[in-house]
Amino acid sequence: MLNEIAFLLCASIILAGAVGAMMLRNLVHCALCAAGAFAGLAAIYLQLNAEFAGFAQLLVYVGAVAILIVFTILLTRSTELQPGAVHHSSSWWMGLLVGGLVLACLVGSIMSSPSLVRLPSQPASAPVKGIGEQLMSQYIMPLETIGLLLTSALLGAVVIAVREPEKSDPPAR
Amino acid sequence: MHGVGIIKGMIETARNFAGSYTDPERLITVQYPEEKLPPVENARTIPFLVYDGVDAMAGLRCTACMICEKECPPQCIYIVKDQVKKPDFVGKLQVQPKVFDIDISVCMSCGICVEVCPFDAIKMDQVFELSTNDRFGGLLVDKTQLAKPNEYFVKLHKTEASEIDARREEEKQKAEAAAAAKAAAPKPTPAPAPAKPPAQAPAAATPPTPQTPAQPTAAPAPAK
Amino acid sequence: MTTPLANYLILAALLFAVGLAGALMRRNAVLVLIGLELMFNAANLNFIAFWRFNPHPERLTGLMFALFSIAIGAAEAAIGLALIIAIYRHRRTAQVDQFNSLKG
Amino acid sequence: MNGLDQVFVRLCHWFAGLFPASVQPLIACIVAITAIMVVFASCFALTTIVERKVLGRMQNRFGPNRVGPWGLLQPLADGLKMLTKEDIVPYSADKTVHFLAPLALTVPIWLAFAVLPFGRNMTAVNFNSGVLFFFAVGSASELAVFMAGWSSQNKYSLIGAMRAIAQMISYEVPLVLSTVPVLMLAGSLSLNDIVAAQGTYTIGGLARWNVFTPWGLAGLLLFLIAATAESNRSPFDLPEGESEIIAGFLTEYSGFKYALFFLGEYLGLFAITGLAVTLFLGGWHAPFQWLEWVPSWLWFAAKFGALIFLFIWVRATLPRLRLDQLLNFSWRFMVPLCLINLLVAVAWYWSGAWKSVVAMPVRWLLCAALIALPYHWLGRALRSASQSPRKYIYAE
Repeated sequence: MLNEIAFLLCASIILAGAVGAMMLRNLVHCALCAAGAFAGLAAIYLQLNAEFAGFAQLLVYVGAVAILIVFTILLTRSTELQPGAVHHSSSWWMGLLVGGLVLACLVGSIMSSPSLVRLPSQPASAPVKGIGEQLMSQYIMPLETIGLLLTSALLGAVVIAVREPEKSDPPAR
Repeated sequence: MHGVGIIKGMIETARNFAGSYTDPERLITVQYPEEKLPPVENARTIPFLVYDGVDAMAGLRCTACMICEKECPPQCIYIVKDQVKKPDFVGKLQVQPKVFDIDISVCMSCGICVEVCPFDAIKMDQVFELSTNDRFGGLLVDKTQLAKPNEYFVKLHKTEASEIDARREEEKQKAEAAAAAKAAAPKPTPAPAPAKPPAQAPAAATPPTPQTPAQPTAAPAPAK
Repeated sequence: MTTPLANYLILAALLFAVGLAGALMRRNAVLVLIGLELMFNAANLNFIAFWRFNPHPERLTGLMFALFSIAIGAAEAAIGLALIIAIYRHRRTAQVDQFNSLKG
Repeated sequence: MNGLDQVFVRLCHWFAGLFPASVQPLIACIVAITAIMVVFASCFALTTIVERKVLGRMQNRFGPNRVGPWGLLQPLADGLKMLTKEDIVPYSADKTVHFLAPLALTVPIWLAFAVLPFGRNMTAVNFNSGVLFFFAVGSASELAVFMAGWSSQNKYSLIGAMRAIAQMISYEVPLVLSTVPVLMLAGSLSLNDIVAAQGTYTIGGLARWNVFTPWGLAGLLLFLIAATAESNRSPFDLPEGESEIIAGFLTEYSGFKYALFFLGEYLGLFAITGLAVTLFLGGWHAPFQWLEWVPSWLWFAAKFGALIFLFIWVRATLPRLRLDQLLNFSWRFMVPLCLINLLVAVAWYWSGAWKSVVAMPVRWLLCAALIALPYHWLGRALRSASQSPRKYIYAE
């Protein structure tokens, strides 16, 4: 019972956050709603006994990605919406249609699958020790690749976003 | 080695911390309501009225000449002349103030009233704890509250007060000498009598012969 | 009483649909990126739910996939936002339908 | 175990025992939450007065001494003043976000206290990824600071928030990196295990705290510097540098919301200090074996108080950094040194197997040199970078 309530609470936070992030006019509000949705997802990971993933989600998405998003919003000055400005793309109905169709397909297939209504066979837990050991043995290649990817992403982001000095600009300090 | 400067700074603050407990000399803060610094002689806050003798209202030096009221930039002085005159320190009859009010919420402590007063009747005080809960009446002080004895003035501004006292003493002696001379002279013609006071000023430096006997008799009297 | 697996999957499907619709509907590039992140998260939720409900949870496969996917999501966000900032510098806009200089 | 050591645990069990068995876990939870909130809220009140007194003494002043005996009731007076003040929301502010920001700052920080072991058997929740939980909830405060700065619609607020976020992100990297050696050598992310790993004693009865090793000492210093920056305290108080940007992201806050921010900042400091005690100073363990009889929670409180005093001491000593100095210091000095410290910890671990009479001093010297030389070089590089003559862009 408590589990059900927790699930419903988290689910409503996630969905409200996601819908808000996609529907609101003010971009900073959108970003904050998205952060709320990410935090709700972290809570639902906790409810699924995946502590480590939940905390990683909170650390990465709420602590880093949300901050990056609000920084970008401020840097691109997109908050200053003119009163009559259109904030939907011209073919917005297409997006709604595609989203609805995808949802219908997914829900239809979930509902029609009989094996998915089952309950977990045993109380699962993911001890940090186990995760660490598997990361260092079975998943060592993906781990190294992720490390490489993150490093290159870090450098790449800096290279892309750094302001190239223009001729007219005074030399940087 | 890097970071040595930080450690030196930390040692300095630690020394301050320990020193403030062991060495009271370090704590230079004055704990104001309990302890107060003695006021310096040149401090000036608001005006007060000087009186001589024991009775404040009788000894008030103010002659209600209205100069200070007229000169006061924020116009915080309010004077009403009394019909009854009273003798001043030389015995001459002078007008006295019936009402002498200063609104110290308006007073800006410029001291112009003091500078213009020809009678040394108004001087600057050194009080500063003047706040009151009463917004309108409490800061409007009348002459009974303003009147303070000359000894108080001497205590506040010693140098200035001693000059003024010496001058007044001299004037008083001259006036007494004049009175004595007047009493001694058997009915002179009324004409030279008014002409005499202007002549007294130069006479003070070089005492004329007819006044010399009066001086030693008058001198001890005010000194008591 | 535990919530059945289907609930989590439907939640993930809803989240995915909202993210997809939003990414297609909105004009602002940052919001498109938020939509992509929501879809990413929906997939992560599926992975973790499947890990939790599978008969051998000690294998941690789904959890590992979700962890890697979180790391990739962070990298993707960093690169995506850097691209948006770079494009904004050149075109002075962050509206996706105005990035049309390749249109014939 | 003497009785005094477990007195709080027993009290909690006794109180929970008064209720039917089905709600006992819930009652125990509520008791733990209440205890943490009461203790640290009063700790907050005490720290404000102690900080002001100590700062005063270090500047040869008295500090507040008017309210109550020795000014001890000053926090009460401050609190009353804060709570009775008018709550002013700027006309152009984003009202909802402006309202939510102080809550978003304070609530996660309370959560962080859940994993700290305050004494033997005195941990509210024993997550097996406790350190990760701590940093995860700590990272939520950045968003709260942004919300506060942006919603106020005030230039100073926004500048302050941007500074705060740049600073928090930059210093979160060394903060996390400096804890990694501890986690590596303890082999666990659970704070209880980390404390247990420091619970043995060497010859002479000295405890095996992490701080008594070269990498532990360096780690503690790096951690404390990063913690100072994370909690926005002087000399890293740029986000609310009064002389530059009024009060930073707090500019438009008044009354109760301001008090909440104030509380949040101090709680953040307490949480991170508690983590430093747990990771490097042996948690609730006594420094010497013959001091074991002192209750464990008293040891935690003593170390906690000492570190808080250190923070106040640093605040009284050092002037505020410039923004470029701050970021350079993080990325050019702290982060490389943290990574090198990781290597030193590895060297320490491998050299632990040496069985010889001279092994101990050699091991010490090696590790100390491994950390001291990079410290020297990095410091020199940083100094030459930051002390180059100032270039004027437009004047020349």
